[in-house]
Amino acid sequence: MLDASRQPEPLVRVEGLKMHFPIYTGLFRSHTGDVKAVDGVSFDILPGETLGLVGESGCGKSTVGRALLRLYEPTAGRVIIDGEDVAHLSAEKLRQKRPTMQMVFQDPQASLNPRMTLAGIIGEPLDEHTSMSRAEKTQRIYELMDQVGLNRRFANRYPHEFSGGQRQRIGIARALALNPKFIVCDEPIAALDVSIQAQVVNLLEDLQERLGLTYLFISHDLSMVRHLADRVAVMYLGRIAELSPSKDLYSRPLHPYAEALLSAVNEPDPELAARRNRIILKGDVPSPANPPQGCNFCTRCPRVFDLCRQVKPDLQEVEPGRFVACHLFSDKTTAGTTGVPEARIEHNQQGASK
Amino acid sequence: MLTYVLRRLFIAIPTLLLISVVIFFLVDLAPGSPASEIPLTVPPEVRAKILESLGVNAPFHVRYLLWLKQFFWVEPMYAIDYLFGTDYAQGAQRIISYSSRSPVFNIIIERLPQTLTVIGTAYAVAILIALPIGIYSAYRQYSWVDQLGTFVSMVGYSVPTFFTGVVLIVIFAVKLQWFPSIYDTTLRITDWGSLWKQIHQMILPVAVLGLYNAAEISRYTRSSMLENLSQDYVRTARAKGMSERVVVLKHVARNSMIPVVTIIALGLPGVFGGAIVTEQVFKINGIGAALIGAIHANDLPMVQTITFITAILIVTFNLIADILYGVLDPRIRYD
Amino acid sequence: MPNGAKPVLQVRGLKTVFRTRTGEVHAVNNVSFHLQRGELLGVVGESGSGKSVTMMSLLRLLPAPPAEIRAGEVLLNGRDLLQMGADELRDVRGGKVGFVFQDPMTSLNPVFTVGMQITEALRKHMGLSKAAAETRAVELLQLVGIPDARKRLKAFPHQFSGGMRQRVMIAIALACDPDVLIADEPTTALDVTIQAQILELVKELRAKLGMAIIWITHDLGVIAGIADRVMVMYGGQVVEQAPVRELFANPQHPYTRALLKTIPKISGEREARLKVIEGQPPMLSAAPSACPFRERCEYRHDRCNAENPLRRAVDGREVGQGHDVACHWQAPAPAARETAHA
Amino acid sequence: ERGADGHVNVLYWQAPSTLNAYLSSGTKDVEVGSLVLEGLAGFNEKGEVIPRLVESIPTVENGGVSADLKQITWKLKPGLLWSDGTAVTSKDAKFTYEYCTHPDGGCAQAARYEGIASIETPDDLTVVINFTDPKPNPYTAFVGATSPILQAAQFANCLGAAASTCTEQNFKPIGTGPFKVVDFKVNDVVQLEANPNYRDPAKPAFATMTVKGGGDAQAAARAVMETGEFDYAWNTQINPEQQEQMAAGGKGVFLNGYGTLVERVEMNLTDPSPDLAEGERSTTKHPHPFLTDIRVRKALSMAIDRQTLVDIGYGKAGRATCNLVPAPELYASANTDCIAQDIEGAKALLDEAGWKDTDGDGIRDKDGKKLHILYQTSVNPVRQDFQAVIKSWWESIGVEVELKQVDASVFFGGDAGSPDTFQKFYADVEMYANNFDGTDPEPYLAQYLCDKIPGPDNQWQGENINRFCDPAYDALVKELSVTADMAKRGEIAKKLNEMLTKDSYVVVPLVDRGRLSAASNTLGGAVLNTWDSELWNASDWYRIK
Amino acid sequence: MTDATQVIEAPRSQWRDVWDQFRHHKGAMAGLCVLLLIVAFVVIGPFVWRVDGTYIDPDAAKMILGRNKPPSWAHPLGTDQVGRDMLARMMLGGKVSLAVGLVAMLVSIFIGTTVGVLSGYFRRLDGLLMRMTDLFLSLPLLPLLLVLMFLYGNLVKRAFGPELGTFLLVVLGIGLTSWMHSARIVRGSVLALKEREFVLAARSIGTPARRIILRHILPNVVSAVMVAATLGIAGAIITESVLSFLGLGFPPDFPTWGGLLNEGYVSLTTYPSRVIWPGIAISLTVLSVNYIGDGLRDALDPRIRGR
Ligand SMILES: Nc1ncnc2c1ncn2[C@@H]1O[C@H](COP(=O)(O)OP(=O)(O)OP(=O)(O)O)[C@@H](O)[C@H]1O
Ligand SMILES: Nc1ncnc2c1ncn2[C@@H]1O[C@H](COP(=O)(O)OP(=O)(O)OP(=O)(O)O)[C@@H](O)[C@H]1O
Ligand SMILES: [Mg+2]
Ligand SMILES: [Mg+2]
Repeated sequence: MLDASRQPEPLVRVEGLKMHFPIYTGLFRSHTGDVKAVDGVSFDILPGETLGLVGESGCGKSTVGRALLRLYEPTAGRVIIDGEDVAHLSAEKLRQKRPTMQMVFQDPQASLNPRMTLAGIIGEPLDEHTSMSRAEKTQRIYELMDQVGLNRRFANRYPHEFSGGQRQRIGIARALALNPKFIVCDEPIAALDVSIQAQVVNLLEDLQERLGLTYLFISHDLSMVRHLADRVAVMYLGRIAELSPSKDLYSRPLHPYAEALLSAVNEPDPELAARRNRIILKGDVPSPANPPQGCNFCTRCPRVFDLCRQVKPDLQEVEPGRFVACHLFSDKTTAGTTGVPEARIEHNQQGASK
Repeated sequence: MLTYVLRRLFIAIPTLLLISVVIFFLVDLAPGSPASEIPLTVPPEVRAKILESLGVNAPFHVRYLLWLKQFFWVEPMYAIDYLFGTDYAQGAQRIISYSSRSPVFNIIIERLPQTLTVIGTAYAVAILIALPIGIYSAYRQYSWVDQLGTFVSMVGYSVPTFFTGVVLIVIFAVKLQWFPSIYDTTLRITDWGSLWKQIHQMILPVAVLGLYNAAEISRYTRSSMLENLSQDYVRTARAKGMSERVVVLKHVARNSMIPVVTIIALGLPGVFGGAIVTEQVFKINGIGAALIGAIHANDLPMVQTITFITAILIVTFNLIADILYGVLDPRIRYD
Repeated sequence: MPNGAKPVLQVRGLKTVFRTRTGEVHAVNNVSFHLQRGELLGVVGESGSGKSVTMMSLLRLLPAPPAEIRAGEVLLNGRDLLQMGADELRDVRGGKVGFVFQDPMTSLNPVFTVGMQITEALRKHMGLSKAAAETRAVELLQLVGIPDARKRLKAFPHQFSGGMRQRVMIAIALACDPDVLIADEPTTALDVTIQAQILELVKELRAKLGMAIIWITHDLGVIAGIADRVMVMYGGQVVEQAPVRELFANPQHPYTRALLKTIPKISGEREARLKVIEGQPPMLSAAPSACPFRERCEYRHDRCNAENPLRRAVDGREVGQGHDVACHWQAPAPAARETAHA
Repeated sequence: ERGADGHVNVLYWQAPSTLNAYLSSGTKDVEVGSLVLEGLAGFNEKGEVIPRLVESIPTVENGGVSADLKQITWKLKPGLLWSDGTAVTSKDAKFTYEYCTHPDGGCAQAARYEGIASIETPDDLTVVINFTDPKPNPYTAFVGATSPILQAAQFANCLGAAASTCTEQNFKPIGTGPFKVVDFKVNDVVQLEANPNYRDPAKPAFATMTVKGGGDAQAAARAVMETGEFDYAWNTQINPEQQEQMAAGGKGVFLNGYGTLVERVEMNLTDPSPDLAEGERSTTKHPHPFLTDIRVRKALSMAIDRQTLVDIGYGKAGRATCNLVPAPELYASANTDCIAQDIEGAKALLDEAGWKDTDGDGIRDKDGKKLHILYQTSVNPVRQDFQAVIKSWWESIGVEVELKQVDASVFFGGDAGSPDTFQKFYADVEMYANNFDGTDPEPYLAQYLCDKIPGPDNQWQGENINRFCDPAYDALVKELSVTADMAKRGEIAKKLNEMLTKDSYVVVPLVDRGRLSAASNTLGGAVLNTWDSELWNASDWYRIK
Repeated sequence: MTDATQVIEAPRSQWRDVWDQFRHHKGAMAGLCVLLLIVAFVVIGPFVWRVDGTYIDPDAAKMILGRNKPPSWAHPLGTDQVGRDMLARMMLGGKVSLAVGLVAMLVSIFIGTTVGVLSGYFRRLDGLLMRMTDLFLSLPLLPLLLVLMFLYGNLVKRAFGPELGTFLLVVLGIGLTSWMHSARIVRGSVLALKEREFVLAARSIGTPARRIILRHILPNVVSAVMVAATLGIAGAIITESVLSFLGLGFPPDFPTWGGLLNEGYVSLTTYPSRVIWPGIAISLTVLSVNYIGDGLRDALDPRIRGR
């Protein structure tokens, strides 16, 4: 859809976003460290685009999504949505800004108040931000229900009376109520059964087409992300490892972690599965409270070398539209010392500036 | 763990100080006066003198600070002197009861044995009864044993001890005359006969309190067991081919006992405080009786000291319960 | 595949019902299957289709009051587990049949050391001394790829990561050299990369130890990667059963076909739109008298409402041996391969 | 023979908290203390003074009391020994006086030593007490269980502020009484054994004694009368039905005797209205709106059936009385005119006083004001029953009654800051019991002097609760204080008693509350004495075999 | 709760499910029936049995004869030591005891919920409020309660009259010393709820904290609070009767079950029924309330209800 032909103004621009959760220990509960859930993340999302955000559990995907909407107070960085820096808005300004940016949550059960009716849930944003009359509100609620394919008769039912897919539709309707421009979808399908996932994904696609929405689509289901996203950011331990157009990433991942991640995905075809060459990573993800000194991935990377253990690589554009944070692709390695890996040095001459 | 304990102790100190002020303040503000115990035949001037000599009229903060010093400094000195035959205290003024003019701590120590034997035994008996019942009725949920156990423990929990106590006295002490109606604190256990006598006089109060505590503990045990019986690891244990006995008594019980043990620990300060009502009903002159007597007589130093010791015990046992929790449950690590 | 040999596990007509206050739940209906020595049988189906209940019924691990095994036989090496006395059954559990459960976080007892939880089974079934059991436990931990095994024996489950715990679970299941290993969604709770580690491990172990495995999952990708044969369950019944390649190449049941289409591909062309299975899973509140999938089926016809289809062979071999399906509708045979691939 | 009868069990359900009468807070301590500590003289059950440590009772006749009533000379028996074997001397008596009159000591019995100018000890056996003013009743100091002799040697370091730190001394005083303390547990139990140096070598008959505390009157009665666990129980004041039931138990008998304790209703002659400013409420500045009318007071008294009160509350342990001073005989007026209830008479009297029920609501009124009474007392089951019953009587004569109960520790606490003390009397009428110590009512009657009215200026510490003030009464009290002749004293006292009761109905006595104790059938020699300690003759107790 | 739409069809609420589950708990249903009977006895009883429980015959002779009577048609439960009708007194006493239980529970739940919600929701208040809760938990409650009775007794009694005053005092006293457990329970569930995604969703909509608490948090802690509430009633009734039994509750002429029991205690052997009736009444009430609490706990537990 939108490849290299860059529109000038991104709808969302994230610069150096950091989200550290403090750890207090010891006799006096002193601040002894931080969980670096998100540690310097930058990207932008163009209007009408879907950016996929993938990575292992605990790598900070949800935290990015929440910090973006200022559901967490970011430790550092700027989040410019539609021209305003959300990360530094005052409380009242932020409230007024909320309609432009909304979120769809992972667990459709947990994200709906079990004691409110469907109409109450969808109507809540209208109560908070508009001064519609009762009738207008009802009308709007019905409209929204139509939009997400919920029968109008359901308006007075409670969440537990719906199936998982329907519940997620309620969540989406709530997010749509205020005509947002930007929606963060935090694993909206992870809790759903396979046969229902497709319904929700199709709905999201339809809505994007009809309303021109912009999505940040967080998921660890790589095949879904491939289906839905225009560009994909791969996160590892609070940092972006690779940010590439979806097509490129899936055909030829650059970062070793992205490569391993993609190879680990199960191919639902025995023929292909038998032919696939899996990269099995060793060991576990380090704790974000105590990340390695150098590259975050250096403890599990199959192609690690000395520099990786000392210096954190920055995210750099190594091919047009493709950003990678890896010493294998950085300038320093060429100038660097020993152990320069043979491959792919030719890609890293772009001198990306962000 | 160590820092955790230290930190808790650190917090405990201001908490306790605050508690001591609160108690002192509340007890002190009570409108009754120690003079109410003095017979009306004593003329007003003499009363005034007596109150003066008790130090009742000193300003609040003076009395509080004095008490604080006596509690935390003088009394420990006396304790050391008593234990090691030293003389650090050098005759410093101790905390003196208004009504008996004797050191409050002597009274407490005098009364501790009764309280500990009766209430303590009741507690121990309660635990011994409660655990098997709780475990079994959870394992066979909705069986008749469970229904019965639930009913009995509900009854035990619902019927106030003063009622059960009174009923038992009427039946067993008055009508049947099987047991004495007045507890003898002078009894020394020297031989089988006196031991039997001691057991004899403890049966009724122990039964009343034991029933009450057993009811509570078995409720906790049961619900904790039920919680754990539905856990996945139980299925794992069964899938490993473990016998039901091992599954229930080893895997489940070990997990279920964690909250139960802490509940038991939290109940222990009550053993010191004595069950005021039970002591009252069975005429056991323990700490609880001393407290209620002191309240009625407006014996402020006594009330203050007993309540404060109870508060210390509560705080301590809270800490112990927390630590026990950590010791029993490897998942919990206090940093 | 050692065809024709006597299967190590043979299940016939298994029927499990839950009695709840709101009525009965017929969770497993007339399920039959078999498992050959050294074979890996994959079981797929959406949530609530009765996969777990089936497997737990085999070892009678379901809580007795609500669950009731109404009918069927479960022959393990020719002996019916459903008729067995409690003591004998305990020898089978953990001894002849190992079980790995879905959630590694809650399936281990949090207050006992990992070592104790492994040796417990060893001492019971193999009669080993404490020391011998520990030695064996160390071997097992090494086998499942836990480094520094001897030290780790003294660790508690919470000190392990999810993947490691699942390895421990596998070690426990393998402890007594079982003939059959039943793994109930052992990787669902794990991350992609960790999942890949475990799958790799199982493949290795199977090659090394040669036991029969039942692998439950709802991820077709996992099945495609490791299974020999696949059984598809829906609404408490087996709706299709076939060797893995055959199933993916030539799915017969409308549910299987739909399921395969809902999943976006990781490689190849990107579909414009995902296929959707409309509707809800069946209620299971009564013994089925009609096809459980009829409400959601695009090929539904009158007969589906009247009659619950029996499993019939597709490729001419006996039901259960080759490819069979429980559907009244006949798939237009050969073209299927294209759909599955495209 | 001493010690021949073994062990005796005594139950004091309100357990003693000290054995030193001078630091005691109540009868229980004094009485148990009397087993160990004795005065020079005591009282017998008739209220007569009897010698204990002295040869004889000094009187004006035998010259022991000087003619001007300003000196009394006591002669100790020779050869008396303390229980530790040392000799008893007149120095001990003088020391005791110093001990109790020390300004910092807080001595509870200081009133007993009031009016003493000095004490001289010309020799080891002679104690001479000089009074500042003539003292018609010189038997206060060193007489009775409330002013025993302490051993100077033992208490030498316990003077003044040190008194209360002398725990060992207070708990195990060395005395001259029939027993000595072996062990003392505060508010719990005292164990005693026969005093080896007791002056009568044949006494006491019991070798050991336990005085146990705890429980309540009912349990105490039961322990003697029904279970037989104890030989003697003090103050077994229980309701009449139970008295009967237990008496039927057959294991023991109730002993009763009457002293001077009278349960009474006191009328407030000043206005307790809460509308008045604090400091003016219940003061003589504002007379009571209607209780100043004797007809109202009398009507209230007439409506009460005292015998019924006795029947529901005290049974054998009480009797109806119209006297403030019901005993000793010498001082007791024959006044009985209030005993019969007279509802109709009461109504007529109120009518006469102008209180009529004009609006037909059953409550009398006058000048638009209702006849409304706030009736307060301390929390105590018997008193609440009395309140309820009296309320129903008063309501039947058209008086609206509001009841109020105050916790005893507040009511009797004397805290000037509390509005609920009986001295402040922020109510129209109040009920409690009071008595006097010993046999002489003079100080008791002197409480109703005009200058003893409690008020803000004396921190509400006066004893003239009713705010009664009658110059004739004051004059008569003055006369009593200088009258030595016993018969004459009796006359005056009776007159004073009547001025407060039947002449004015300011004090409305209800019940003469006797003492009720229980003694086992196997305990011999127990005689209830209301003038001294109940254990006054414990040396004579013996076991009936 | 603000509801945007008019209710068209009656929705099946959560509480229906709870009730369905509750109905199947035999003990709880039995408890509920017994409790309703007791409430009926206390509330409707006086309209049927129109004898004044405080009436004493002013005729002294008759009064003396009418005392301590065994049950008869005129006095089905007999009379007390001054001839008052015991049945009427039991009704009077029950009214007070039940009212104390109910109101004290409400006070305690109100404080507990407020403290719990505030400390669970606002991290800044958490430390302070939890320390306060710990402090209260460490205070020995019975003595504290007794002292409270002493301390503010007369003040309150003067302000509200002796009966209402004591009532308020007892109720506040019990309420103020028994809220800590519900505070902890509520805090726990608020902490969990706060992390639930629907609260996050509300925040992402821009709902202010106040309304989040009212709309999302409170309705969801109700179930936890309900159980605490039933058990609180039982606890309060017992505490009140203990106070009365120790002679520190309501004044003796103001009947409560605990007070009646204390009164009857002195004539235990002569008229045991005077102890038995109030004793049974207290025990039955507490027992039935406890059973109801048990049933509620099961009914409100989604894990059990879901099955
Ligand atoms: N409130 C918090 N306080 C402390 N640490 C937190 C907090 N929230 C998240 N974290 C930590 O931050 C890291 C990133 O968490 P996050 O939820 O963003 O991961 P995720 O990628 O969304 O994982 P998942 O796929 O499981 O949802 C984790 O290690 C987590 O433990
Ligand atoms: N204890 C129980 N009581 C009542 N019904 C039950 C119980 N356990 C399971 N069921 C029902 O049995 C059916 C089959 O459940 P089962 O757990 O076997 O599904 P599954 O295929 O394993 O699903 P998942 O993929 O979610 O694990 C479901 O409809 C479920 O609701
Ligand atoms: Mg997440
Ligand atoms: Mg399952």
